[in-house]
Amino acid sequence: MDNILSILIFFPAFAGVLGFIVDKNSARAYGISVASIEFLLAVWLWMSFDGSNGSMQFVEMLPLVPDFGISYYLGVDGISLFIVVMATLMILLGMIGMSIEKDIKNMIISLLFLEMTMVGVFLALDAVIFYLFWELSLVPMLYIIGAWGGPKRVYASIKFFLYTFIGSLIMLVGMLFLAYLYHDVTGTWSFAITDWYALVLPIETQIWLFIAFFFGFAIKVPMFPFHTWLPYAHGQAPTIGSVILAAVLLKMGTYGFIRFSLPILPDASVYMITPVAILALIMVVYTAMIAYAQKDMKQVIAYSSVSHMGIIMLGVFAMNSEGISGSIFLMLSHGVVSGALFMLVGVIYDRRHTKMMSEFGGLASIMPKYAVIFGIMLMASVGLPLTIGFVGEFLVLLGFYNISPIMTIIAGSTIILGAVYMLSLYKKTFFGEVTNDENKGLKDLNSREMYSLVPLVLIVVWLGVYPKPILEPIDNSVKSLVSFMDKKAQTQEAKDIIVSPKKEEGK
Amino acid sequence: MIGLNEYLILSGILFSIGLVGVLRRKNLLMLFFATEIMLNSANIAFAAISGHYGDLSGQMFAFFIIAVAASEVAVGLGLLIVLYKKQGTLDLDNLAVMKG
Amino acid sequence: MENLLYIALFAPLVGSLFAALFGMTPKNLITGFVTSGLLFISWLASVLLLIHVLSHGTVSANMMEWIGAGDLTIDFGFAVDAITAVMMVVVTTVSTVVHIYSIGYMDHDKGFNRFFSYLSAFVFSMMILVMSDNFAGLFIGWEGVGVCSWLLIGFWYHKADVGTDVNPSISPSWAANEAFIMNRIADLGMLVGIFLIYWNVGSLNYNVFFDAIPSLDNGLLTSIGIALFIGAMGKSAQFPLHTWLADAMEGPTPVSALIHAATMVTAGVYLVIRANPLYDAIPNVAIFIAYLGTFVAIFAASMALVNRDLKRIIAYSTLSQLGYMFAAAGLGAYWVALFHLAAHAFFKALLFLGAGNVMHAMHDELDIFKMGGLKKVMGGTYLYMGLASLALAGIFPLAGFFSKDTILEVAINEDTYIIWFTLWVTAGLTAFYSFRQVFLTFSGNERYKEIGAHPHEMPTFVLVAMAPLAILAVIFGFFMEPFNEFVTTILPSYEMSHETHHIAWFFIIITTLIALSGIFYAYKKYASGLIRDKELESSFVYRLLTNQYYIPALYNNVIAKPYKEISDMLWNKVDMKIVDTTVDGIAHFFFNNGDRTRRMQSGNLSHYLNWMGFGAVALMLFAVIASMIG
Amino acid sequence: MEQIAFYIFSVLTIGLFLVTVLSSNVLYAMTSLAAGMVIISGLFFLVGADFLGVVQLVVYVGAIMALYSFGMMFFDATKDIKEKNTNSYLVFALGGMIAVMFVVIFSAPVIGENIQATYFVTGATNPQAVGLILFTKYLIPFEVAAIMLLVAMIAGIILAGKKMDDSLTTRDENHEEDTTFGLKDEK
Repeated sequence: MDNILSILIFFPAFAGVLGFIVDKNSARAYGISVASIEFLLAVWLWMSFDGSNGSMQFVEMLPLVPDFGISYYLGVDGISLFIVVMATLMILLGMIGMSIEKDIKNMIISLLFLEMTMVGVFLALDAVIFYLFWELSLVPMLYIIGAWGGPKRVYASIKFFLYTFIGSLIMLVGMLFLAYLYHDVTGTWSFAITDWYALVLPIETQIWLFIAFFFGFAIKVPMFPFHTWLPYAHGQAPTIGSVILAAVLLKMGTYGFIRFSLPILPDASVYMITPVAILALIMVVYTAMIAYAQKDMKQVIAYSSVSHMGIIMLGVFAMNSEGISGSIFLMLSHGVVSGALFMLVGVIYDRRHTKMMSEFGGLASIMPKYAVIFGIMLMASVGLPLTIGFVGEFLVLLGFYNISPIMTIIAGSTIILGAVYMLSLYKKTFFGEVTNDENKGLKDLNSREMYSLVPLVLIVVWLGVYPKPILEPIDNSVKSLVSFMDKKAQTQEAKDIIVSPKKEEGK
Repeated sequence: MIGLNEYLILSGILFSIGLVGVLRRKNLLMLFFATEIMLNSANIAFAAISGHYGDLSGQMFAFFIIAVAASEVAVGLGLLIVLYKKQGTLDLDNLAVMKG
Repeated sequence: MENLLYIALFAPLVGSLFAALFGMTPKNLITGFVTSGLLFISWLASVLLLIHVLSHGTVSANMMEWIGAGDLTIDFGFAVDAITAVMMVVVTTVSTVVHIYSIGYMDHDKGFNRFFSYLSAFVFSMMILVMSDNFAGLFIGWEGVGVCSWLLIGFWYHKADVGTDVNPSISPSWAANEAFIMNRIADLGMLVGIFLIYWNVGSLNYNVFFDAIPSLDNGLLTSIGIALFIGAMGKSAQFPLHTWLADAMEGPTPVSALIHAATMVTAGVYLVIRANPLYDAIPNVAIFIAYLGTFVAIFAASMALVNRDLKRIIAYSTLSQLGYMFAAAGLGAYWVALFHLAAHAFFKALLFLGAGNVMHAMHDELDIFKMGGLKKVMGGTYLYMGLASLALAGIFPLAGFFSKDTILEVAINEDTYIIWFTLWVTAGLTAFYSFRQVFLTFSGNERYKEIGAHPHEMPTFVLVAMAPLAILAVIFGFFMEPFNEFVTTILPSYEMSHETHHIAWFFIIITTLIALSGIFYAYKKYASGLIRDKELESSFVYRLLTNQYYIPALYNNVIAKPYKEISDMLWNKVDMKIVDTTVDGIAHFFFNNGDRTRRMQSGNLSHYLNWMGFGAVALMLFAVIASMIG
Repeated sequence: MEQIAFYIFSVLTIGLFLVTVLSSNVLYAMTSLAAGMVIISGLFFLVGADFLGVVQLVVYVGAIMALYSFGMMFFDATKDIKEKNTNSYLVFALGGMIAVMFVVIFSAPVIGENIQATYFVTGATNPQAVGLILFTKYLIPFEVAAIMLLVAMIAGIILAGKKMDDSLTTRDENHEEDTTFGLKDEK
């Protein structure tokens, strides 16, 4: 299986094309089996991945346009590996839990194409390939929101598409300029990210490039003030769309920062810590407050996503391996937890066709299993120790404390504000008397929903208690990344701030 | 002695006359005439430059322009005839079917 | 010995998971028995560990690595030393009793199995909290008990919200959320402390940190001390984060006995005791802790004076006793604080369980003005509550006498007369409100008949189950000397000066006197029945105290409501009106421009030609200018 | 001598073309255009492009103008063309500006004298030289031009010859779809 990465990327797309000839009634089964095979492939990749090696593995390289150094260049390291595994898992579970009946075949095919693009983004090591998958991922998502969404779906999907598209165009300019600079310096063209790593640029150029990349990534994350597409997209998207959007698509942004901005532009990244951190803090606190003001359950979770993404951003810019490892782990945990929360909201939406909290109350008495799973996910979301949410949040805050104690304390308010909006959501929905007669006859989770949610609960607990199998490979890759940045940084300021781990230096 | 500049100025004047025709006339046939004027003005410039430098490439271009003009007239007139049969007029103001 | 440690730790977890299996099925007595049995095993293991530690010193175990990133390594490491052993025995003793008691108390509740699951999960978290050998493990337990307390306070989640005039805690779920959020505020402080320790010491292990203290900067130590103490303040409900504790009484009474009296709320005290090398190094913070504790002692006692809610009175007294513990710890007498913690756990749990009996008998009526004369029907409970109240008031020879008296002695010894005087007055107040409650409940005219209640005593096995606590409340004080010797193997010993020894008898007498006079006053006023004094009840001070100094109202008006309003404003005004409208505005700008320029597409070819002319002019101008500049 | 010829020719062409552009009678316009073409060929002779001048005469005056005259048989050429002219100042201004700019652009490299002759032919008369270059360097464009002319011829025949008998303006509304070429009026 030398070409495991290519198989991982193109298998779902291939299966998606074949999906056109599958009968409508068996489309769901087909989709689930394809997604399971894909997930197993991803797990196989994980199993054969050498966790103690921090560099790229399973590298594939096939020159496409040699004159301009564009090649089909794939590779995986600890940073991308688990995001890929999580993406395939969330697609699988999302499909299992999906309740859509309308045009199910199209939905399955879109999801499989989406899976290709997502896996492609995280495995690409060539900027052109990366950009290709990055943009392609918008198309299936546009279709999913636009075709199966709520009443304002067209507005939401167009906004999502145009907004993120504009950002990535600016990023493209940055990439082309970077390739041009590479050509200027070395005399050859290359779009390989690993080649770009070796490029040492003057700080002013770095800052301009950083800003160009920043727009592309920040809109995707989405950072304040570029976040307004997200509530609309989540509000209108079908459950599966929200799950994938929150679990995987948002991670592309933060992943981009780690893959591009940090190692290519270490000095500029250090230089920009304060402005980025301020935006991230605004994200954390401001959206947490907005989440508290929401009346729609799904919007609460959508805004809470933004708030958590703020913490991830802080971790990325902690410039030490505790913070960056933590933020990658938090990406995974946020993917699992927010995905699960969106599925849970989908469950109640399927039953009542409303997501307004005022319509509910006392659900814990009627739907105990639902309440329990929701409760566990809620606790993971507020970062309770021994759940998956704590590990990442703790590491991120710990890491960022080294940059700025004051900012960390402000960011730490997420554990308070997060508790405020999540608990008030839980109280309004699950506690109290059952006042609405329509709720009295609601059925608890059925087996299909249990199959999709219970694995997530197990993951939440397992990785909360024993995160090592995942954290260690991540950390090894991050350590080599941080040491690399430390070596590459030119300004003394950057060298001071980037803390390369002592264990790595000893080697 | 007439220098190159005089020819170029003449060419420019003729071109602008053609252009004024193109911009001003509403009758399609007249537009064709104006286009011919513009093509010819270009030909003058080409020929003049060619003569000035003793390089025949300019004349070659002029030949091709003439060829293009000839084919343009052939096709264009055919179209005009069809259009006239259909609309009964060649006035541009009556042909506003491309309104966006 | 490691196995014993793991048994003590994981037995409650096993019990909790077992009960959770039955969580959604109707009541099944087996969950009660299995969890109680497993807790008994845990208790047994704790006692054996205590004996082992007594002779062999600290037992430690490292289960596995939990988090490793960068240079940070956090293990699931456990260490049982003298402090931990004491805490473990206290926790398991009280929780075993509470479990058995709950089998009777929760008899008719639909959530019987669920209750035991939560309760055992709480014990597990508490065990992690006390057994961990590092701050991260402590934090696991710290948050774990917070969640269990959230679950248990909100146990009767189906009750709807009511106004504060009907029920000051609004509803169980409201109280649960309040408790959780208040605790989280404090946890942030604790996290900051942990970060500071990591970045300056490089490890979160207690021993590594304590060894590094001499080499650390004093300012840094002060910040660490303050940050950790903020964490302790939340969990131990110290002012200004105290309001949640009284509201937490919405939970079932066994929960109040276990969590909100005996164990969880003492976690803060445990933390200060555990971090004694730190607080020894920063006397300024330590003395602040002592003063704050003293303030809370009298502050809470004053609120207990006028309250009519049986459980809230006990909750305030818990708060007040926690203040005593902090005062002792802050003054450097860590072992005294630990001793008071243990003694308090026993008699306060007993008091709460007694209150539970009364509540059960009165069909969840908690207003002591509507009780009275219950001693005829509930002799056993009367005895227990009387004993516990005597212990609380600090009457010889009960446990409270020894611990409280030593704290007062410490205050004298440290020459902090303000602390001594305040605590002395508080002792009198404590005696008064405890017996006010006892007499109003058990003596005098039988006012319960007016509300048509038919009180009855609890089943005998419940009363028997409470006996160990009663016995401990009586005899625990006599173990003070061995206790001192045992815990000072870890804690710094605290010796009274010679002078203090000389005059100690005098202070013992005046402390006992004020306690006795408090009891006597309560007897005179309430033993024969309730005579309501309208004038007193409408006075300003009385209203101030019944409204908890208006602090909950203040929090509601100054923090909760503005927070909600600002959130709404941010959403409706800022996010929707400013941020989103800007984005949409950019889109509209392009759209409108496109819409306007669309009119260029008139379909008239000659117009197009004109535009083409314009374009040509513009382009050529551009070319000419560019070539001139370039 | 050359100067006199140039100025006469220039004035004549400008005048004739102005007539073409400004006249409202198609016949006048066409006649003056044809005359202008003839005089332009004179200009070609002046610059020494003899062969081009001849081609100009043959193609433009002989072929194209003949084509126009035949084409005009289909239209009603006798009546004056009525045109609404709006804003003709703008038109003249635009035309003038473009003319100025063309002159500037064309003459800039000449003035800068940075043009180099690449196909410099000496020792041959103009038609010979033209032939030499046209059939060596420009052979392929020449052939392409030939094909283009062929295609144009076929296109012209088909377009003009299609259903020569019936007038499309009087056709039935029902059959409109077949022949509208998408040029449908908004109704």
